[in-house]
Amino acid sequence: METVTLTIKNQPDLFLEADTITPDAFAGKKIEEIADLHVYVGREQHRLGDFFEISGKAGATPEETKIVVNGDLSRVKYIGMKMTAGEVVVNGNADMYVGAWMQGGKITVNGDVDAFAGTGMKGGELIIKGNAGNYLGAAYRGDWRGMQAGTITVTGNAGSDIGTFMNGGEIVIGGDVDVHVATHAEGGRIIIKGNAKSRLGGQMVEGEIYVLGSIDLMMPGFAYREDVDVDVDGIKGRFALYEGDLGERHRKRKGQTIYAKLYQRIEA
Amino acid sequence: MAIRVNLITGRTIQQGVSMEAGKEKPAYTAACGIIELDPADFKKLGAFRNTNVRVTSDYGNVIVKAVEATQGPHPGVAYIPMGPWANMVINPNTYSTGMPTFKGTPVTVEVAKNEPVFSSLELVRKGCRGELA
Amino acid sequence: MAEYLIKNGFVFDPVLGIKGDKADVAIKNGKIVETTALGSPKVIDAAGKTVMAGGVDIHAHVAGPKVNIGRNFRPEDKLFGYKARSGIERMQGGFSVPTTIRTGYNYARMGYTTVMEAAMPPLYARHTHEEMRDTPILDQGAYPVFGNNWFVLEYLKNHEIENAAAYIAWLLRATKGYAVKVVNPGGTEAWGWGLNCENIHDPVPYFDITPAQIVKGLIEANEHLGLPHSMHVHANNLGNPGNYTTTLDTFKLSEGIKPNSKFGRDQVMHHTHVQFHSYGGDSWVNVESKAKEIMDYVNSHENITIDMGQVTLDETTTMTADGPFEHHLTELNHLKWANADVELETGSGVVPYVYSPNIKVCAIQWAIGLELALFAKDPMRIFITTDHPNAGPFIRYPRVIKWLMSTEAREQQFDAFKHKDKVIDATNLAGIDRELNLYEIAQMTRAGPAKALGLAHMYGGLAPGLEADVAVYDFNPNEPYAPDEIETAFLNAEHLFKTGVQVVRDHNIASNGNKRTLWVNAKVDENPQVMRDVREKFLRYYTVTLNNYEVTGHYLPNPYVIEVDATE
Amino acid sequence: MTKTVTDVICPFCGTLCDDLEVVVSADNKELLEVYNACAIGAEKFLHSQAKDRITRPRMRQEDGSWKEISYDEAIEYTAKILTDARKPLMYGWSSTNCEAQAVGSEIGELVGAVMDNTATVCHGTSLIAVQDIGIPSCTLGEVKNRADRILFWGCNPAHAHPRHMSRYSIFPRGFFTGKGHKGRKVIVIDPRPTDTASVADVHLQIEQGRDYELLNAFRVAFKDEQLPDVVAGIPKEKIYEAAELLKSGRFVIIFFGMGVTQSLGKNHNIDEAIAVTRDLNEYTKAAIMPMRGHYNVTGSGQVWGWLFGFPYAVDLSRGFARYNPGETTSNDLLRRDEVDAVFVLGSDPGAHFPFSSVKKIYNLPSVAIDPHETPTTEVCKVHVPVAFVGVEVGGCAYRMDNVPIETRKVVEPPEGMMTDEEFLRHVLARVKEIQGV
Repeated sequence: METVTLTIKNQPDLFLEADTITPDAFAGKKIEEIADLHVYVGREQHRLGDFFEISGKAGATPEETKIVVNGDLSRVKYIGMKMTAGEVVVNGNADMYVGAWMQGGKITVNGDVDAFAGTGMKGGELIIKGNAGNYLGAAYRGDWRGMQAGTITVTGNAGSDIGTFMNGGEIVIGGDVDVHVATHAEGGRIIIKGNAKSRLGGQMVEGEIYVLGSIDLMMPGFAYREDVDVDVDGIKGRFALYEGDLGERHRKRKGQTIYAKLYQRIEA
Repeated sequence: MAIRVNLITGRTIQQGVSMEAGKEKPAYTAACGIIELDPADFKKLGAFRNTNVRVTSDYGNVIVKAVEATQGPHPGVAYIPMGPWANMVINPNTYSTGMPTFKGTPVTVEVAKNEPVFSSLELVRKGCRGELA
Repeated sequence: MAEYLIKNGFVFDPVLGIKGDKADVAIKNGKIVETTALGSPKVIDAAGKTVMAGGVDIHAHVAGPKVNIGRNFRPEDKLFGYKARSGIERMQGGFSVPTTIRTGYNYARMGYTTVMEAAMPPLYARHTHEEMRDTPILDQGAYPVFGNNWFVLEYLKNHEIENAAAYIAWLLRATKGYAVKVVNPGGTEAWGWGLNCENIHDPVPYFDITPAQIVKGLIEANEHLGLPHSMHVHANNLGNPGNYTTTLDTFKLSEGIKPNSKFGRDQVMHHTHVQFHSYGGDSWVNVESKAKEIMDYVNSHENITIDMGQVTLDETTTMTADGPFEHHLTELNHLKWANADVELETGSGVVPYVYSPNIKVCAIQWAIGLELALFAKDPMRIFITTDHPNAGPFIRYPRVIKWLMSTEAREQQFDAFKHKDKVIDATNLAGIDRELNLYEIAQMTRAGPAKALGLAHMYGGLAPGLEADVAVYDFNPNEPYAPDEIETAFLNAEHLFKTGVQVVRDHNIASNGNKRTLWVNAKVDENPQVMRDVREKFLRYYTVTLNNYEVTGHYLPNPYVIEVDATE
Repeated sequence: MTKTVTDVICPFCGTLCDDLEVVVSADNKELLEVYNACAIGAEKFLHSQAKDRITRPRMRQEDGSWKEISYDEAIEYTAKILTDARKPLMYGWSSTNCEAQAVGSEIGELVGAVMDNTATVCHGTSLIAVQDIGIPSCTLGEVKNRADRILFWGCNPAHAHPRHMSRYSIFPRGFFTGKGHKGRKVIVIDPRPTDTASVADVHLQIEQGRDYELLNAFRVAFKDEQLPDVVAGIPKEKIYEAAELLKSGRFVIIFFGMGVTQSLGKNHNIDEAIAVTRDLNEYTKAAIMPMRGHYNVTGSGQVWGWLFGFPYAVDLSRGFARYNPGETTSNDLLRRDEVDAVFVLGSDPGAHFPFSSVKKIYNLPSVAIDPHETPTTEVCKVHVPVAFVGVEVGGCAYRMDNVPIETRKVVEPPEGMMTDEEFLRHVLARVKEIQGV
């Protein structure tokens, strides 16, 4: 695998839209060609090279291309958007839409990301070592096809609205989450190692939520069923199982109604 | 004395009428530079009706006149009609929806008898110039 | 205005009866003229290319409240597909429900010049006209809906044809409408209570009238007025297995009625998107094609025209004044559902839908639509539509043309179906080897719909005196071609003239044209009773005043009024 | 001599009453009296006659004072800040007509603006919800003629839409509702016993900010599933009772307002309320409608809908339209310093945005087009007074149920005063000149 290193040298005075920072856009290109890729500040078009020092070498294909982005990227949007393969490492905080609509490959952010990371994700791996903003792994507005597959791992906390319209894949949050988790979800799994506030599983059809810490307020549509032993993805212990959303439609399998499941840890 | 209440904002007919009559006019201040408190909360605050109070949240503070709730009882809930006074203290967090959290901001209310209630134009002007306490 | 001479193209024109012969088309002052009438024209070399009149779409949902609901509630329909503004082109977005700007440009790119909005709720006529005003290039008109209108229900209950006609004339004028549209007659009024009318004899709650009476009465009122277009119906029971009997029952309501129109049409009923109305079986498990039975009837009854409503196997947005149907659909696919009932007049619903080639029913629907056109004996009476965007977006017309012209293309599609064998069993299409030719395509997309609309004196052909709406396609019918080349050519007209203005040049939008809005001004004898009823209903039941109802001039900056005199 | 203009449309709220009568002087220069309007609407008409009205554009000077400038100078300033900016915000568009909105849209396209309207602090979250789940709705006449169950959730029409209850919802007698109020059951859900609640059959005084939970509880109750003893401060018995009351109606209408769109959960509250409406359609007929505020905020969403495909928060900066509330919405843009100029027309963000956002406007090149002197004009660099739409100029507006109505001109604007549309057409022409297109 070849590596291209970008180091931000000029901060945009508004925000930089850099959806070209992907292995797909870099693969097979010379450094000069990569520097010529388009980025935008408002309605102005610029070169990637106007904002970044670029060094190293791109692979022939996205699979063989790794991108390392250094510096304060908290005003840079769309890093890794729609990428299909290869690797992106962000050493710093990044703005919105990291890994949005990504289909494959791996993104590691050694810092925080703002909202809409992993929007409409179809595959691949998104690792955030800091905190994530709102709408992590959620669907784009209006789309009933949210996260389909892949994994998102956040070491710190996440904001509100994670996993909206989730259909598959997994989101693991190391810390706490804000309100509204897995709204309208029809599949997938969300693991919250810290505490949750309220509105977990609202309008949820299918899928699983695990909460290891506290929940401020349970949805009225989630009913306690029983205590169960859980051993999933390294999460072990005794959990209280709730099913819901009782107000929502659910399909039946062999005469049994299939509900979404919410597990809250009682003891490790 | 200070009390903690949950602040909501919204329309009132006086707010609407005075807004249309001119936001630079005293009637607008009279309609919107107020906080409606439940009688029980007045008691806790230990203040008379029509006393100026300072309302403080995590996001700012503002001087308004405390009046008795017109659509109550609602103990623990306070109401400032929508407008620049309320917007000094409401929670601007949009939760990435575009919408500030105009309703449901925890605030402290304390008596500030001798502080003036500014007109809407004064309030934003002073605020923008950093001339407010 | 510039003069043009389009030279040496292979011309397909049902009006002149030219079937692919080399001919020249002359344009002057916005009209087709004899070549001898030209002075020093700009010459367009069309050698080796196909030349036709501008396309005419008799039924599409392109402007108005429910179309805009479809746009606004589907941001995901615009994701990544937006076209940036450049040159004279403004920005264009949306796939299944394009913005008005894209609507105009994309029809023009396909060589279409006239597009009728198929369902205008009268109370929202102003909105519909605002959208048409902002749709560049195209000549347009809109059909107000009448089939659930309280005035109509009350007049036709007692068979008061003259009163119904006077009301129709009044409403066409108030809304600047073009024709009498009927959607799920009675059923949408029933939907006001969450109910429906499932066949033509199912009474409408409270109003004591049946769909059959509504349809027949409106045909009679339409012919009483002698409007350019016939009554245009979407029958009851759309989209349900076994519904073909309802469709045949509806067809039969036109029996014995002759057209009374000076506008040259032969039909008294146009039935739209018949694909959705040609299902046998009694459930989604055994649903099957009844296109043969439907077309046997159509072929033998000259006073009926139909359009296809061809399923294109795309993700799209369904929208119809058939409110109960959309509710039924959202119950099936669980996708977002908008509903918009309109006081005293109509309703509508909007639901996204994914026609997947992996789903048997979708594939059967696809086959049925094509069968209708391929069973047609008279291509002047069956028209290509997708009921845009219900069965698919209009931008797929070239693909529909490909399927109709090529068994190879149809076989390719059959092979792509997950349940190919079951689809073949439930339909006739695999056994049909007919391939339509370009002359028949011109009948189904130009001359036929123009005639059915009563606009044969303006559109649909290349005879001198007609509007200079001319399309040139980069397609040589005399050379061997792959099926996809048909689609490519018809998707990207090389040149298009609209009323004599070149709006597409070398495949690019060259002008925003001189768009017109057509409406019908039918003069009737004074009818004090109807005017009293109108005043009464506005006073008591409407929520706008009568004086704020009529659509006034500036919503139609370039109107084209068709005058009809129905006075005694 | 005076004359009376009838069928006048009120340009205050989304109720868009169209039955006002206005008495004007014979020369059309003075507006004398207004009949049939609510107190707010009447004030709106009468304020146009204020003697101290500002009639010429003005520019803020270094020392904080205003200097009168010509319309030409105002047009030049506006065109310049829009073309100089790389991402201007063009906000407001709700108290103006659709004709002006269309011209503004063309300017926005040319300069790569973010177009946002007052839905952003009003029913924007409702629009998000509609995009997620749809909306079964109807016109207000359907309510008047059919509805026998009226639910007001987080809205207070007695104060915000004063004639709504008499024209459309609680009191009118319609075709199937000949008994008027007597034939209807009214439910109000609000954390305060509002003046609207005082005319209701049932008032559930919900714990503020727990609407999502209570709406969810209604859905659970419809399905006869078990509820916790108390939800959002309401005992479950009351919830089951209210759910039954709704199910037993022939035609249920739910109206909702800022109480749900601006409280915790926002779009989710509306989403769940729409789900409640969907559910009710399993049992009876039900519809739901947002109580839109400004008289033509709905219209700007319609105009942008057909031009761009999105109802608000439309980012045109890249030459094509993008939309994502949370990013392309005014308060997020201002908070994050994403825009470098602010243009305001037909709204007063200075009064109605959080102060932290107002301060951002103050620090940017900015222009406010507004007939009034407002907190927004107070923080903007240039203030352009214009004629009142619906009073001094007509044009199309959309009611809260999306019904378009053409507003009327009843009096002449002050001598020499431009309308929104005229001013915008001049700016458009100047922008084209500057850009050489």
